[in-house]
Amino acid sequence: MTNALDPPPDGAASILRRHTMARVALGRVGTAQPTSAHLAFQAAHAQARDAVWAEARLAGDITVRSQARDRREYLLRPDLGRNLAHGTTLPAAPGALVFMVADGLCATGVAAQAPAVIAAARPLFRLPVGPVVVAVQARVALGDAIGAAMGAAAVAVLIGERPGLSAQDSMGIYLTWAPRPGRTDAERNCISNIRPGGLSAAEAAAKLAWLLAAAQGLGATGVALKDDMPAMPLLGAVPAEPVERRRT
Amino acid sequence: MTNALDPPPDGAASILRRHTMARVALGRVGTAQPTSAHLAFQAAHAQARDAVWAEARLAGDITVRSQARDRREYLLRPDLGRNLAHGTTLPAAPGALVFMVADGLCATGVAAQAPAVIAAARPLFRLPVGPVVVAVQARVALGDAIGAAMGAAAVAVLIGERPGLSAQDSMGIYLTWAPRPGRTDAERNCISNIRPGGLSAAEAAAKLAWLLAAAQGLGATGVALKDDMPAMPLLGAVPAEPVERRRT
Amino acid sequence: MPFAHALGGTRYVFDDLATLLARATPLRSGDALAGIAAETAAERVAAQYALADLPLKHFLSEAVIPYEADDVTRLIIDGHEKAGFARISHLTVGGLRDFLLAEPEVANLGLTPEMVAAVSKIMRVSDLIAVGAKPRVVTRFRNTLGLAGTLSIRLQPNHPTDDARGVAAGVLDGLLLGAGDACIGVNPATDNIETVQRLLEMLDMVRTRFDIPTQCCVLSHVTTTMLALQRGSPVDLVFQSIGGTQGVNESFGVSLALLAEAHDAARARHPGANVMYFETGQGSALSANAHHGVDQQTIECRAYAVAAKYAPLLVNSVVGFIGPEYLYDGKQILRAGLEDHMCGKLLGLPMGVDVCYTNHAEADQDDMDALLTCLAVAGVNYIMGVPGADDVMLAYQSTSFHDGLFARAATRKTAAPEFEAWIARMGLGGEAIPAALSPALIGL
Amino acid sequence: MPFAHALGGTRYVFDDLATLLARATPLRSGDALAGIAAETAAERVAAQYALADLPLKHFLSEAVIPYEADDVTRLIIDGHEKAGFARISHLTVGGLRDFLLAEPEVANLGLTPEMVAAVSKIMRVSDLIAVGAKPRVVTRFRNTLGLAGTLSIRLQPNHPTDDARGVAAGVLDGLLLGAGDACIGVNPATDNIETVQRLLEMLDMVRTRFDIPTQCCVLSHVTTTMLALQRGSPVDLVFQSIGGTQGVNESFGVSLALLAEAHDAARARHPGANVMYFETGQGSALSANAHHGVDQQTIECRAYAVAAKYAPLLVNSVVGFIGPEYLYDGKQILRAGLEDHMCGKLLGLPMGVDVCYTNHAEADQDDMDALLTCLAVAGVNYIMGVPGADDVMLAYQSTSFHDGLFARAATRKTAAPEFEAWIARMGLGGEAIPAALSPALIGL
Ligand code: B12
Ligand code: B12
Repeated sequence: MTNALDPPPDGAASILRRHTMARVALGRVGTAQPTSAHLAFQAAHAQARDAVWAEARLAGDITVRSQARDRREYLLRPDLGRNLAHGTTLPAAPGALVFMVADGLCATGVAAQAPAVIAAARPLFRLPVGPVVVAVQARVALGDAIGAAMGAAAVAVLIGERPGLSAQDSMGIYLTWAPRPGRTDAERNCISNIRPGGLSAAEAAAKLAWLLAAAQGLGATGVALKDDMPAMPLLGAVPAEPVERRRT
Repeated sequence: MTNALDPPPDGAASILRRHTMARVALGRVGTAQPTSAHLAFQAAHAQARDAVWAEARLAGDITVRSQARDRREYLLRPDLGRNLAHGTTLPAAPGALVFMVADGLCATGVAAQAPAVIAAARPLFRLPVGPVVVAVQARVALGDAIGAAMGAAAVAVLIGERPGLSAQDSMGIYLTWAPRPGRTDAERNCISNIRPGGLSAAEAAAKLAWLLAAAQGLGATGVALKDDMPAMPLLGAVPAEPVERRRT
Repeated sequence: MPFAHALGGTRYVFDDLATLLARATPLRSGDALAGIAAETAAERVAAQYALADLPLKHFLSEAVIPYEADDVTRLIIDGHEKAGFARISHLTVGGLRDFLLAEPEVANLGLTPEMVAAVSKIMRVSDLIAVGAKPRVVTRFRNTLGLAGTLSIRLQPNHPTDDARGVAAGVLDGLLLGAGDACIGVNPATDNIETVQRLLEMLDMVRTRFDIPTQCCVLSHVTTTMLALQRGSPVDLVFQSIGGTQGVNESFGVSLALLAEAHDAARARHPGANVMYFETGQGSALSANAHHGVDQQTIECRAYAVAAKYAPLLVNSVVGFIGPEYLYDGKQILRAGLEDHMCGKLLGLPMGVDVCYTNHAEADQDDMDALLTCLAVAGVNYIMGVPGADDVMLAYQSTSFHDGLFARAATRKTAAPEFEAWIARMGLGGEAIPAALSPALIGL
Repeated sequence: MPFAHALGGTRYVFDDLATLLARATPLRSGDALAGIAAETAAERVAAQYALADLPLKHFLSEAVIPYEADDVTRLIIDGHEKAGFARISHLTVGGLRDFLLAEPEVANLGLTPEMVAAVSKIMRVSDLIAVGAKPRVVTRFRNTLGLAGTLSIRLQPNHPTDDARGVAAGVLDGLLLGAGDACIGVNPATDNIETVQRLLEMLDMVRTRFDIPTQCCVLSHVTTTMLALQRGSPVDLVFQSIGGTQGVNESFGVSLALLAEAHDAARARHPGANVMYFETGQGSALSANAHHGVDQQTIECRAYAVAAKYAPLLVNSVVGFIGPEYLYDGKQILRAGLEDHMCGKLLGLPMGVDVCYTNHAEADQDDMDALLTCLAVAGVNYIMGVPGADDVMLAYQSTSFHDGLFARAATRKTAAPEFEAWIARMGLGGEAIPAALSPALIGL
């Protein structure tokens, strides 16, 4: 028995596995999952739990911390994760787009995805790009404080999404126009599931550039700003070519 | 609404309450207990939880400690509660009955019951009585180590029984003839539920004296030694007079 | 108005109704985070005593969030059903608990969310199950949900890039395992309108090709769904996350007027049907800093009052979805799930529960199995069905299709009758895929 | 023989079967206390993989406690049912899990306790429920216990001084709430023979005056019960606590020969009936330092092999009774209770569970309600019934008579048929005490 899922029970069902990394075509024993699927799940859970606590070095120009002192406090006190540690000073970047690169719920995911996204996005912006601020023990809303302190036009928070069983390296981007403490989530836009098997760095960068340009036009992000960009090729609807995805 | 139980729903049911402190004749709402009974239970649970952690000063001639360093360790490491702290020295009391007075799972219970039992029991013994050893963070089997170290003929462990919802002051006595580490519980006799509403100090003392005398005759305690003492008056069977018990 | 109760020699005083409710709440991390939880077990029990003594009428005179400051409060007070309330208006909260447990018929009592929250706080898990099982809330779209003896499943076939074939593969997998009668509902990874439209079309295609008596949903933001509707997409259900205060709804980018507008638009397309799907969950208001010092479970009940306004087909609490800062472990998730179910049912909602946890919470499959079993016994309207319990896009663990089969078998329940008939018609249940459900029919 | 599995780049090696079983066990404090638990979640999963791969036949060649050293091992090996085992002898532990979940009929498989323990370790709570519900173990004395659709209750009317009227009051209270079909069983506070005899007489008097189709028991040490029997007391059931190693049984003052002798004596008095009542519980062997480095759940299963030898009427695990050093909190108690139930059933026992906790454990009524609900769904033969759930003598919380009513109602079960007929005959269920059950009839 390996740690991977068993091959699906019959040829017809195996068709399903071709199209998704989701745990489809597991077979069944009575009403339950077969032992192989059950153990694969248990193994993935043990790994995902570890990913929450994993540390990773994030690359950027400046590093700041939230008021959450450690991982445990971070998990139980999101309020502290939204405030800058007392005495933090930041350079001004008036009118710029500031990248905040944050551990969030999965530092390894951001470490893996952020550099490529930033590199791919830079050339696409009309706005000047400020310094890349690394934020430790950070929640999304910490970007409001950072953006405001730097006088940024917008802040793009690149943050670790919570690790799942099948992906422990996923990043989300939250874009906020005219960031300042007190902004609600209704005033941001989100790009999610950036990772191998999800949105590629190039796609994420293109989407971010599209949203930023639209925000600049509208003078706002959030529910008012609708993502009316043409659907990207990889988001192929029926009857596009089947997309093979390997289980990570 | 008071913290006590509601009066029972009708006269007939109230007869039940007269005979026992158990939570009888609570009435019912659907399949559940009425709110009054439910809240009384919750309140008692909050109190019983505290009783596990309560400390109390125990009276005796010598005080020793087990290897469990604090309450939490005591609860999770019964093995440590059965061993004497390293470097403990004890006086010899060869051929004597040694009392070990121990916090067990409820220090307040022992503090309340032990002195009266010891006082009532002393005059009833044929054996010499050694010093009273107070033992902190102790399990029953710690008495084996103490008895052996002192060369005692027998050890009577007076120990706090775990606190229940209705009694948080109960003590048990475990009597072991020829105590030495390695004795099993099959080689002891037990007297339990010593407290107001349970066995009185006088009854407990009489029972202890009876068992000790029988043990001396048999040269053993435990399953081999049957408590064939005539049943005590207060353990009245039908048709004795009804015994009123107040809820503590 | 302050409330007080003495216990074990200490007199505990609670300054106002919100404080009393918070202190009486069984321990959960979110209330501790908000700084409003009881500090000791004794204080909690004292608050429960004081709360049990409180006449229900008091709730009509003291709002936990001021009428002027919050449109959810206004919705609650202005919409209070005085007729039903007459039956119980003489009771205290403790008396209400006794009434709910003793009476077979507990629907339409004119209870406010705060009354329901209050009574749940002095209930045990077994009470939550017993009372939760009493009200039957039946809703209809292409099938009938919530009938006695049924347990429905929302098929949740999410995919990290919204790949239509990937989603379709998840749909077929779920159908083969009997899931999908509550709805086939995809959370889109993106908020892109064209993607949402393509997903809507694909789901409609699958539904019609297989002739499934169910309804579909893409769970995008209500404004995105309305745009898709305007652009002609086949929208069945309109989805939205909602909360129990004006502030949290604003942070979600919605208002009561917007929800009414969406309801009207969908209803115009599907006359007579229940067309809304709402999700809620303890903690969201606190997360949005819009909780006004009110405990998270009371606010959750207020969200149900919002939902009830729009005759939803489906409402579910995503109970363990957000994380340990609101519900710390399996124990807290289990109790909250059963509270949410019972409270929603008492407020007339077709309650489902997303039996779930995240990897940063102290919980595992065993905890979920226990909650699922309790909910099935409590007669929950529906649960989620996710391939292998692992949502590869939302990154959390919910109930698998297998779990749905388990829950139905263990409590002798079936899918919605129309869907159950469809299962029989399709010949589902064997090893091989029935020809009528061949992947080729939907382009796989 | 060492076992191994690689996971996440690490190769985990387990020296022998006992180690493998211990490392594969879901976390519980007792195994940590014994120093044999897995150190990380990953190590635990690796052990589960290695265990799943192990052929069942291996269990017949490697004993967790040597044959020479332990009479329970000898009982297991010598009594192994080869005929039943033939059906599954080709399977691994993982294959056995699949088999048990897939097959409707899982009785008489010739499983050893260690095989049953092993398979339970790779099961989730929902598996434990689904498989636990399959075997029906029916036993008989004055009524029939364990039939499908029934849930029986041991009436447990303990009193701190064994006061006969106090006990009788508890008995009547329980009868009025439908409890007592499993048996009316009193734990005596004392081991005094005369007291035990008086209690036996009183219970027999109550049973005959009210004409109750049930059996009585005073749960004194087996040697005390046998003495009472010799002295002419009306002994129905012989009770004894037992464990899964020779050493723990010795520490309880019993041997297999003594149990056989007791069984014969009681059987002579009640020909054809199941006359034994056993209690077990994870942790007792470790507490007696008689666990041989074997995990507590495997030893618990070995205790079931002991019980099975004497055709008991009732067996129950006192799952949360001992304390947090063996099962730390509600979560551990819940899982252990469901393991014990399923494992006992697979070994052919009429399993009940004492759904309970002590005040030094991290548990409360909510945890018990969840366990009770799961057990009722799993078809547990019986549970305890204690006035108000509070045992005033044993100082712990078990299920109340009300909990029994809840569990029966929630899962649509009845008492044993003979007892159910008696309930109807007596006119139980209303507010007032029926005349036929007047306290005066039993001297109250
Ligand atoms: C948890 C969560 C929620 C929680 C947030 C509460 C909380 N305290 O965490 C709840 C259940 C309330 C929620 C609600 C919604 N969510 Co949400 N949510 C997530 C989830 C699963 C994890 C977020 C995370 O881990 N963030 C990282 C941590 C470290 O940061 P944080 O500061 O703690 O989290 C903040 C943000 O995540 C933010 N947030 C959560 N959801 C959304 C959605 C949008 C559009 C924005 C701007 C912000 C936002 O809320 C948190 C608190 O401020 C993601 C999916 C994923 N895998 O990441 C979806 C996700 C971000 N949510 C999504 C959506 C659509 C919504 C809703 C708009 C749904 C609806 N129709 O109402 C609502 C409303 C959002 C809003 N405006 O507030 C989508 C966004 C799609 C997109 N590309 O725009 C995602 C990607 C999931 C999905 N595909 O359905 N959500
Ligand atoms: C927990 C408990 C058990 C557990 C013990 C395992 C453990 N690790 O704790 C289990 C379930 C295994 C058990 C078994 C039995 N018990 Co017991 N048990 C208790 C209980 C509820 C609490 C004990 C306690 O808190 N002790 C205090 C703590 C601080 O000390 P400890 O060192 O941790 O505990 C040790 C002793 O309690 C000892 N022990 C437990 N029961 C008994 C019984 C006897 C006769 C002796 C000598 C020792 C003993 O075992 C523990 C570990 O060494 C008491 C009732 C009560 N309210 O106290 C009954 C109680 C002591 N047990 C009792 C009985 C009868 C038994 C059995 C003989 C039943 C039977 N027929 O087999 C068996 C075998 C006992 C033995 N020889 O080992 C009776 C004793 C009556 C009497 N006056 O003699 C009591 C009073 C309950 C009752 N009335 O039924 N028991």
